[in-house]
Amino acid sequence: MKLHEYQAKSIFRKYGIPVPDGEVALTAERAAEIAAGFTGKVVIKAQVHVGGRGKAGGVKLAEGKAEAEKTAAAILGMDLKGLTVEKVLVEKAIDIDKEYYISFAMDRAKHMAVFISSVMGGVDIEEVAKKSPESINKSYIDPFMDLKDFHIRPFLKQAGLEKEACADATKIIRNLYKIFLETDANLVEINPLVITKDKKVIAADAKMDIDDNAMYRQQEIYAMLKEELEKQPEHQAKQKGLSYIKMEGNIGCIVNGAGLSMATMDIIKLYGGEPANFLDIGGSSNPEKVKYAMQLLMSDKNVKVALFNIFGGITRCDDVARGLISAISELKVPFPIVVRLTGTNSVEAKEILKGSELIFEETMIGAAKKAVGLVAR
Amino acid sequence: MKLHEYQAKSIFRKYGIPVPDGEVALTAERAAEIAAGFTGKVVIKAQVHVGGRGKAGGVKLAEGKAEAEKTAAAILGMDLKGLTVEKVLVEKAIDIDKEYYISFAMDRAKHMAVFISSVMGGVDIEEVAKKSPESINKSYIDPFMDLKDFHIRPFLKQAGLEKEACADATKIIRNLYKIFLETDANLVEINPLVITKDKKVIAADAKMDIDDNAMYRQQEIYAMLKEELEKQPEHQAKQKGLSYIKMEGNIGCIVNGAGLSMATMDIIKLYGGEPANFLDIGGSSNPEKVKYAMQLLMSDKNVKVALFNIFGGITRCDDVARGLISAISELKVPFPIVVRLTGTNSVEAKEILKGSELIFEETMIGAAKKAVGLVAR
Amino acid sequence: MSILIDESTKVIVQGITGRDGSFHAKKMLEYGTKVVAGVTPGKGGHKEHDIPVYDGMAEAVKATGANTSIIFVPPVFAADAVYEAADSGVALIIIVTEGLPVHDMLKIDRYLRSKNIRYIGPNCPGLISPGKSKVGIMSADIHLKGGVGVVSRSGTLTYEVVYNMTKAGIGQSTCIGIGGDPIVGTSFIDALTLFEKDPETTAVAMIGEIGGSDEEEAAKFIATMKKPVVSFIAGRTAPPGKRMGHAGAIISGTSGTAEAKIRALNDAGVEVANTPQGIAELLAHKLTVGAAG
Amino acid sequence: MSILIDESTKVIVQGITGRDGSFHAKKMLEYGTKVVAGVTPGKGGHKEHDIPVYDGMAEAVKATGANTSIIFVPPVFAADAVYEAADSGVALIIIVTEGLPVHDMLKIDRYLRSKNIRYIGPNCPGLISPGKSKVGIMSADIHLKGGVGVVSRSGTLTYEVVYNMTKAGIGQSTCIGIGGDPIVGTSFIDALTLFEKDPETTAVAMIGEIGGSDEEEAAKFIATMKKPVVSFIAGRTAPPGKRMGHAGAIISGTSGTAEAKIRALNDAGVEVANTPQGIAELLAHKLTVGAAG
Repeated sequence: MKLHEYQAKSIFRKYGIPVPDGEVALTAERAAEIAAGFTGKVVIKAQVHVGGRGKAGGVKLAEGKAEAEKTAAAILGMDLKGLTVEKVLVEKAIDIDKEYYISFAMDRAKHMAVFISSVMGGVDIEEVAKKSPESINKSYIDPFMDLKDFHIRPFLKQAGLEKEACADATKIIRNLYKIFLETDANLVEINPLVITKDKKVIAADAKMDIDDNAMYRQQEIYAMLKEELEKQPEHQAKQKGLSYIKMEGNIGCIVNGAGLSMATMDIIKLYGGEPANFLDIGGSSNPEKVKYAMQLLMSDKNVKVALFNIFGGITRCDDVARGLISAISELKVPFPIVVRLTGTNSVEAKEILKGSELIFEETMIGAAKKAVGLVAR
Repeated sequence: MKLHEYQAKSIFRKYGIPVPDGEVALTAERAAEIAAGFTGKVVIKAQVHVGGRGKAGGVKLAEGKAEAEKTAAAILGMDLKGLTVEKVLVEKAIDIDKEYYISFAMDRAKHMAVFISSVMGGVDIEEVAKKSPESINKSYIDPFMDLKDFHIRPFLKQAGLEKEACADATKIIRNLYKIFLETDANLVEINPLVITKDKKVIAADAKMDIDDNAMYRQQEIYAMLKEELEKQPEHQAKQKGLSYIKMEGNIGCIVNGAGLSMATMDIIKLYGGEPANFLDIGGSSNPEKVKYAMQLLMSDKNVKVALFNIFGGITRCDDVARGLISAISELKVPFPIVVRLTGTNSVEAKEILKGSELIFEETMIGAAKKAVGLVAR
Repeated sequence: MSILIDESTKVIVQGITGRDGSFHAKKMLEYGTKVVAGVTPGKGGHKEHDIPVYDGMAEAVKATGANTSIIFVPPVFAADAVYEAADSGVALIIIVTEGLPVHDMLKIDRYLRSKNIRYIGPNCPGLISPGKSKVGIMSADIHLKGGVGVVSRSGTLTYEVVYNMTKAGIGQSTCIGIGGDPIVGTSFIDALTLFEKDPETTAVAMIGEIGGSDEEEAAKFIATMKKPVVSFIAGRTAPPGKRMGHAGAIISGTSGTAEAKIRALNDAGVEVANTPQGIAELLAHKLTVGAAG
Repeated sequence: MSILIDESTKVIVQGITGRDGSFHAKKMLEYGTKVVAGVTPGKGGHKEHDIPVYDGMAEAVKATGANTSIIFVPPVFAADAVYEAADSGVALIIIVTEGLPVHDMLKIDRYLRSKNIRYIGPNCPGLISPGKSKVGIMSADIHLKGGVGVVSRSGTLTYEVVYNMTKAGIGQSTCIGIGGDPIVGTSFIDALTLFEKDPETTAVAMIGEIGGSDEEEAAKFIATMKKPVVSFIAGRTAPPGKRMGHAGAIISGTSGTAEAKIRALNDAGVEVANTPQGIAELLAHKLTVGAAG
């Protein structure tokens, strides 16, 4: 789960990593007040989970209360790559001398954490990796060893930092690693790590991504994210044990298993349709889950047809059938439902569903073709 | 380095391990005052580094101020297996229901720490190991894993502790492990771990042995031990980079290297003599060290002859010779000195020593025989 | 033959008194798997479906000579259960548990590798060698004993594939679900290496999905294999930056896409089916050609 | 042949700009050892006795292809130096440093073993294969190229033994000082195993001392060896409970005595000399008998 810059910076502060003075604002008025508290220029930064905010116009300088208000008003409500800006971070501007990149990330292939650094900061690291790979240093951290000075040294040397800046940067890197471990992060990133003209080392930006699986022991971070998460249908679904991701198509999918869900979407596309969502109702489906899944589809105005694809194993097809019967009897489902049930208790399931208006298909391909056909009409 | 029971218990308290109320006393008067602060009986325990203090008469019960003073007076100054009692621990007596044994120790052969427990507490664990090995449980702790519940469970089960005592004991064991790690201990032991009649779990005794090599990062513990250590010639020698252990014989040894020092002692014994000490002057010997080594031998009234056995390698024989010349010219050495120098710069060394009253020998065996012969006269 | 498990496999179920542990212990037993013990701390001495329950793994292994453990313990306690299994002497650990934090997995992975213990999962359905042994949660009846090794990152999608294979008369030597997490104990290459060596296995079906680069790495290995491999990759329509159910099924930036994986496989000469059903068709063709040639 | 080091060994000296590191780098170089680099953080780019100095091990190994490291770093920094060496790709690490805490050594030992890296020490003089390479602090001139492997827990005592051997015309294949600490990387058994396999080695001298049970374990192994082994054990007069110079040389309770070790060796058919000189005599006898038989 991603944290906003202002949230990540609040954690940085707690761990002693210097960040610019600043506060988050939900309104232009509040942004102006915060700006008024600083002398000199302020930076107003859109708080949305997209890369390249600056280029997209989500980061602006302003001076004085009036200009800050005007600028904040322009950014708030802005659409950045499909996301609406609801919050801005207002920070005292800093005098940048040099910019670096540092992060701790997970290397899936190596099964290790990695300290990534670059002397080219303030720009997209994937771009840097393509254009100036020699500027990037990677130190892999064996899980049985933890961070050592020799992991950090190559960066300090390449950056050519002076003695005091070296000590400050080392402290920041060690604390960043501590955050990485203690918050169960998949990624903690400072880009850019700034050396100011008065030789201070400051985290000018902050990015954090926390392992979903660790949320049970990251209650403080979860509390930070809760309000925003609870507005998202993906998160609501997760709370009920379902995995849901909204897409742009019109064929709603209800499937058991993540791989089968993806494959179902793929086949819809293969036969000329567009999936409206990814939806995995999980292993042990009870009728309530099936009903909730149907409600999710109904809340998406684009959906024109539903495709049930259930491979019974641990999930019993008759359980799913009962959920389906209860859903269509209680909810007024406004679109046709194509059903494919195979495996454990599929005969019983078909018995239960007999007489309903559901459209049965024997195979995934058959079901996908039927659903695509129904939408095309 | 071994801690006294009262010192170990002060650490236990800091880590939340319950110990009986009590205080250390250097005089019988102070012991009486401490005893007066408790209702009921007190235990007065000699604070010396020997096993089996109880059997040897170093642990006694007393009731009331007068009896406590009398008992403490009897124990203070007592000779326990060659050591004089200088301190006693005065503790409120506890009502013992059951006694267990727990410790964390180093297993040299397995290269792992081990949690050792026994349902037979309050007696010598080596005896228990011989007589009732089935009562002892050992759980080896992989250095990459740390202490887990499954290491502790077999003890809790064998001890048959009730639920609350189980939780208390688990907490004590976890804290004991924390002490083991954080104090760089070779051994932390509670024998007995007591369940009192009112179901409390208490460390009735406490033993700790700290790794000498870790003293540089165990400053708090070193501060505890400092006063006592500084009285010991072994410790004074160590501060000067020498390894010294006093023995009961009369042939003083000065050797470079621990193995060679032991071998020199062994050969003295082999040829009928008795070594007065182990003394390793280390690798890079400077004249000051040699002089100090000679002073150490002179401070031992038993020494009748000195045996120098130097195998030059990194240690240059001429350096040792210069030290020796300066020692015999500045100190009035009251006993003959047998010298055996071999290896790097031994020719130069002999040149330097020419004309002195030193007795030269070419081989270890020759030198040992000569020294033994000189004492026998 | 088969890989990793067969008639001689002796299994301990960790978390046998939990709902899932108990249910699947019974199912495995019914299939004929030698489930010799269960472990739940504090429940030692009890029985579950006539299987003796022990308080700890060391004790259970000592009493039964088990060589394999399957873990159904909730994520909060799962890491400790794995460590306990690792120190008990078993050679194979199957972690069914979903939801283990990645930072825990880094350490677990390193620990098990340092002791040369094979593990499968986490977040996996386990494995089955049809007709011999099942150490997992898949329903047994869709499987058919035969010569195709199946290795997959997902559960029900694999059932779909196997179901179609069995309907077409194509049996399986061993089917392994390696799990959908970013860090797993047994990779595609690990499974392929074992299948390549197994005399009973004549071809392999590899079912991949978006996220990571395990399929790309596998493609390089397949190019060196003698046995034919066919594949299906799920997630061609998955959007970037979203976890598709599995913690490991995520396109990060431009890496981990289905296109890249299919391209890598095609470059290695591997035919990739367009649908799960397609796997059975490709296999039928390969096996006919193989038999003819 | 010889064991562990020979003419092809390429050595990095960690802590080369320190007093001991610099001194012994020079001595090793003079002996003919291929000292290809030194490492001292912050001193990269300098030269020490014409040996290039690097800031880190990874860099030094990459630049020189070194396969061995010898560590002269003070105890406070030694653990990190070992970890850095371990991750740099060298296959052999010699830890000369004395005074590493045991808790650090537990982790270091486990780490190096998990990566299959051989290490010797800590608190050891290193090793020498006479006429080929010296990676250690022993004075070279007492050695003679030959067929006896020497393995020992101590420094100068070994020089005494080797000196007497050389005087008697008995040369050495390799002499290893395994170190006097309670936890060491290479045990007597490890060294004996290597000597048993080495075609150049015809007999072995094992020099033990009080503390631990390494000699007793070795005795069991020697009983299975084809090559003759002779021994000397120091510390017959050592009192219990006192550390005799070496951190590992301590009799704890009744375990670790010289008597027990000598008994175990005698039981395994090993002759134990009464004096260090005695080793040369025993060897002379063995080698004559061996040549005759």
